[in-house]
Amino acid sequence: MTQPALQVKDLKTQFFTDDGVVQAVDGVSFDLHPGETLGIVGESGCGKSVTALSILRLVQEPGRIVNGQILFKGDDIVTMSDEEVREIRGKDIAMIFQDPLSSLNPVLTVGFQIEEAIEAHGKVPGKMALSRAVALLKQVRIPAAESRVHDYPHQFSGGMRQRAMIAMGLANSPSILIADEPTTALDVTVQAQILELLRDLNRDLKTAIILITHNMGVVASLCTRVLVMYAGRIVEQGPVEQIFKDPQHPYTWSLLQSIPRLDSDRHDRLLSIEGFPPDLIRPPRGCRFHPRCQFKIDRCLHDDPPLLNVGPDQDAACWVTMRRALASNGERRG
Amino acid sequence: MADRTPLLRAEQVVKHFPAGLGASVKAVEKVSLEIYPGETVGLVGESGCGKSTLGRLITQLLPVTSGNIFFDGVDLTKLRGEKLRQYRRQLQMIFQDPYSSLDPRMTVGDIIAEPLENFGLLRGRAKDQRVQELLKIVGLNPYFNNRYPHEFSGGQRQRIGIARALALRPKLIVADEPISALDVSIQAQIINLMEDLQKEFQLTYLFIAHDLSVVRHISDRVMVMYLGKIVEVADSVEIYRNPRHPYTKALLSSIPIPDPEVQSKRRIVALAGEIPSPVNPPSGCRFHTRCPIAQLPTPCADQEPPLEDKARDHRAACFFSEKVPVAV
Amino acid sequence: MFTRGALLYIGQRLVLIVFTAVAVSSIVFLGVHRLPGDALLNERRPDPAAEAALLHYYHLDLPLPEQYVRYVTGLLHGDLGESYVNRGVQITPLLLREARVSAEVGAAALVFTIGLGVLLGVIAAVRQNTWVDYLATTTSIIGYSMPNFVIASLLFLLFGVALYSWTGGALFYNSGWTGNYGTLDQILVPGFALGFPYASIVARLTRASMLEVIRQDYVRTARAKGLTGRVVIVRHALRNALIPVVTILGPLVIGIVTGSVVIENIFGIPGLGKEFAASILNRDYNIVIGLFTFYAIIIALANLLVDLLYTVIDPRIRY
Amino acid sequence: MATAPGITEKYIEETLAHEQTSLWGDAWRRLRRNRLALVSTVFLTLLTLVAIIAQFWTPYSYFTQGLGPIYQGPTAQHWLGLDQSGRDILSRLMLGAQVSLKVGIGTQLVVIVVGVIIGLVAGFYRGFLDTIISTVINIFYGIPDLLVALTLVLLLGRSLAIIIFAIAFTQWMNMARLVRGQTLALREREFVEAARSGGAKASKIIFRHILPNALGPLIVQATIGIPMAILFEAFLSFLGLGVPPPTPSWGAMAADGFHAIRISPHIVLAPAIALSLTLMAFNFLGDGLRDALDPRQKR
Repeated sequence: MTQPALQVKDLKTQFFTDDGVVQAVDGVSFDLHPGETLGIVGESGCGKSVTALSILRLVQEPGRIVNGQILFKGDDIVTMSDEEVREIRGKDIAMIFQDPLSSLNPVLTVGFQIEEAIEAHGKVPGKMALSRAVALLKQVRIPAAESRVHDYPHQFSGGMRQRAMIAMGLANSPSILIADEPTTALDVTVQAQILELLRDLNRDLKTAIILITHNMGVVASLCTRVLVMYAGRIVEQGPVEQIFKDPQHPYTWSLLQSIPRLDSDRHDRLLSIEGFPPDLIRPPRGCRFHPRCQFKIDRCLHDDPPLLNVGPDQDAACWVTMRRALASNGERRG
Repeated sequence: MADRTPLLRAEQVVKHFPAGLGASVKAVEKVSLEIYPGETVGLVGESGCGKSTLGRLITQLLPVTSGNIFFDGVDLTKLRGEKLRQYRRQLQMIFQDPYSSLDPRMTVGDIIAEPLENFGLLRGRAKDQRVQELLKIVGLNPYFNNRYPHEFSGGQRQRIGIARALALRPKLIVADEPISALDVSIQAQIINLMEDLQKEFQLTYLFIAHDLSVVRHISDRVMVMYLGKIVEVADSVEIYRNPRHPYTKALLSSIPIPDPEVQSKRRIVALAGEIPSPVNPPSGCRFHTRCPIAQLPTPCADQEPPLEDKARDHRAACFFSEKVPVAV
Repeated sequence: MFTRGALLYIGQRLVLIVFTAVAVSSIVFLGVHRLPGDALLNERRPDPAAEAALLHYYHLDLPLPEQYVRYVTGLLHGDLGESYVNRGVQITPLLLREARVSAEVGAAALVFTIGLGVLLGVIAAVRQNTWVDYLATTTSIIGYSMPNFVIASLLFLLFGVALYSWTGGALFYNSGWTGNYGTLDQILVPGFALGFPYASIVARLTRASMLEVIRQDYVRTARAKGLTGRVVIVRHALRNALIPVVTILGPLVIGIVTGSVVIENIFGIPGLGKEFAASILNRDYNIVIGLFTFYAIIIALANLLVDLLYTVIDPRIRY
Repeated sequence: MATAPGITEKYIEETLAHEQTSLWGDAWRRLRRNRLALVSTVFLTLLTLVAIIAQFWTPYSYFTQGLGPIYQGPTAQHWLGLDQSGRDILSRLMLGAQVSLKVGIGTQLVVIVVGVIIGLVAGFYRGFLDTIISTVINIFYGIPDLLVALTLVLLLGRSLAIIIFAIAFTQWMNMARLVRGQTLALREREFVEAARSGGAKASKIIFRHILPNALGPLIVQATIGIPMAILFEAFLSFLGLGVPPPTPSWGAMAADGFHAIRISPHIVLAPAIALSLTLMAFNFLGDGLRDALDPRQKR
């Protein structure tokens, strides 16, 4: 096994609001290996975006990282000086965001914003920065890049803006690209284009990608490994094929059962997960999923399940696990 | 299906919005459709294709620019004022945004009771009882009727919106992206609730969404829209197995299936470019600028393909529909 | 610098300004001449013959439509007529001279307004929820709660009494205006009194706008690129934050024009504001009409300038 | 009924249990936490009391001259001293409060009535009417308001009613534009569409859905409009076109004392400070209301 490109250990990020402390990320640990595509999947408010922002220390007030380590090349990003973090941002670890329109500065040209990313990490003559910006736009397949480099973001279409964001992310050939819901604001036909682009970049440039999304389909089409988050915690993780074929956490299982699939003609009733995600100011005791879990046992109400190995390379935080739950269900029926 | 009389029939409906300097957004362009009693029709398309506008034309929340909409044989576009208001009882709408669709200054009970008051249907205790009953029907605690919307979660708010739509016992409900603003784990709750209510109250749905997998799940028939036109209409099984319009085909193949094994084997027909502006839609077939099988310039760029029968209960607007590949 | 479209736009706007000037003076002209009690003879009672002569001199014996046509014709030639009170005084050159005096004070006020306002606003936003922020925010509310004549009084007392011996009379304002161009302290003190309330408004707006912009996605993008904090604030945040500030520049100019009526009277500055108050009290209606026309042109020009400033600051706006 | 989705009711109760509040309740809670706004409310309440008392009683008659040496500074008999005619400044200040409050509140009442009606009509019915109203509003924005007010007072005469009318004439468009904007925004909201879909008539949509939701910004605007009007009246008085003497107005009092500011600053300072404090109190209150009513802007 290679040395991880990034290690996150027991990360806790909290928001100190007037109403109380929101435990947005609560003890998240994972490794990212060089060149891999890791999906972080979960619903809004589960802490996936905050995890991503925490990696580059971009969480804004009133949010704060209160615990944990983020190890990059042996250094802990959490305890670095601001200047050290700044040097990592955009150079070693780049990030792209959900809404490409609001993520680009409306009063500066696209080209200038890419050049800026290059120049932030070393003196580059203006001409060279410009030609590099054009090259990057070509790399993300923007037609007529030489002239469009002088355009403003509002002159680009939604898909092109996201391509420009990706070009900006690639400006300093980072080893890690964090993509926070990169296709959520786009139409499906454009989403397919962007996913294809990310797939090619990962293959050709060996950039490791952390893809944050709520869409199981997007994970299935791009990622090799996946973390499933619920209420600020990782509830399951493992290789994508494994998680989709044999999910062990009831949340993962139910989620997969609850989304209609394009390729199924069955008009069956969808499985629905009752209730709604908990308030992270006052999360439930024990397993945070237990109020909505149909397989819960008494232990789930008091004891917080740790991530335990449940299969090859697969971990789940559940006292029951689907294997046992479905087996005992079968017994009861039989 | 063809032998029954439709509950709602739209004929050559057009909607243009002024866009300044004499230009106009051609949001809906000569659309005709039928909705039969008891069925669920799915209306799917990408952002800006005019599907929400079409939904609002059908419920007469927006006036048509031209065309007719017959409901139970009456042309709604000819009705004004009080007469139109009376017809609103039959046609209700469920909205996309569970936050903006409930008046934040009113209690949930008042919100659900408002349609009843508008038509003077129930008063006093009977009204309160009906409100509580409606809350129960949509799976909410009936004693929450004096709470305010902001105290509820997105899924619960959407249930409140559904209860309001049910209050007048409508025949047709137009649901405009009712689940796209909800969390993934909540969406199935609302889909199931809508399906249950349909059985219970013999409702007819026009279900508008951008997610074809959801639309296919809930609908009997699916209509696909592109740039203000309906490009294909078919049974929901048929449209997946045998799409007859290249846009439908591309849409189907763009949707990632949550199964890595299946997904890795699919061949994605990636469409080039993005949806053109509805202010200046392309000539001829509006899809020709992105179409992988278009024959240019003739006929695709200079003639508009009619929406015509390609198989039984299957219409598509394409000159070369036999060339659309079959398997996904 | 300007495209053809922009030049065309400027041309159209200039034509529009001429129309505005005619419209404004017409409204005031008709308003004044429909008054009960003749404008000219309100307070004096000369003998009938002299009265008739006077009326004839000012063409007030003609029917109103004819008077109006004469007036507009004069206006289009840049002639605003003659003062009713001081016979023989031509209004156009008088106002042009006074406008230059007012412009000096107004420019000083505008510098205070924008410079001080933006500076305070940015500092407050960047140091949000610290004592710096509270001080700046409270100062600005106090600032625009103080009428400019109160500020002027305090400045008088400060430089004229409290600090007089210490400053050796510097910045102490001796009523009146010497020479054609005022000295620096003749401009600075009234400029500050005139500009400070509006500086407070600009500061508050800048602060709110900065706070909003700092939370925007593109500022997060800029930080994620590894730009330094200063570049993020100046290049990405401030420029966008100034867009709403530009919006209120038009009303600010109006405010300064209005405020100058009070300030010029207090400090005895021979500008348009002082003339306005005097002609109103003397019922010198011809000058009042002329002043309104003047103000309308100044404000319209300021608004044109603001609109052009927009295109410089925000590429999404094009004419 | 097919299985009504079986959310355990206990769970719903749990997440909804903490207090039941309306948006107004929340706003009141936020306002109470704002100390400056609270202090301002207390100050304004006292000021109102003073203005009411002044109607029936003042320490001295406000117009009697020669109560002592002119320009006399504060003494035990005359707490704020005497003015250039030997009148008691405190008594005049108390009556001046009445003028200021009458002008401030009176103007805003006119502005609210006119502005709300015009704004609602323009925003709700749009079309041709809106074009005309918007054009008129824009023209009014382009003219120097104080000068118009001055001219109106000059032309129509100096009385409290005319001053209120003149100031309202230059301020109504602020309110009209706000209400128009709110109405335009609100009528596109889905809950208004839902109300129409539910068969609500136009009057019901306007008075039950649009107006209540626009009320917050409307109140803030009115609160901010009051000090603007008071300031205007002070300007008019300062230039000698305010309420006619001997009725005292703070602006006129400051103007009268101005020529002697170096020998007896109290004549200017007393009304100047009273005016500034009052304006400040209204502005702090307006600010607090804005933060309380618009939690989106809460920082």
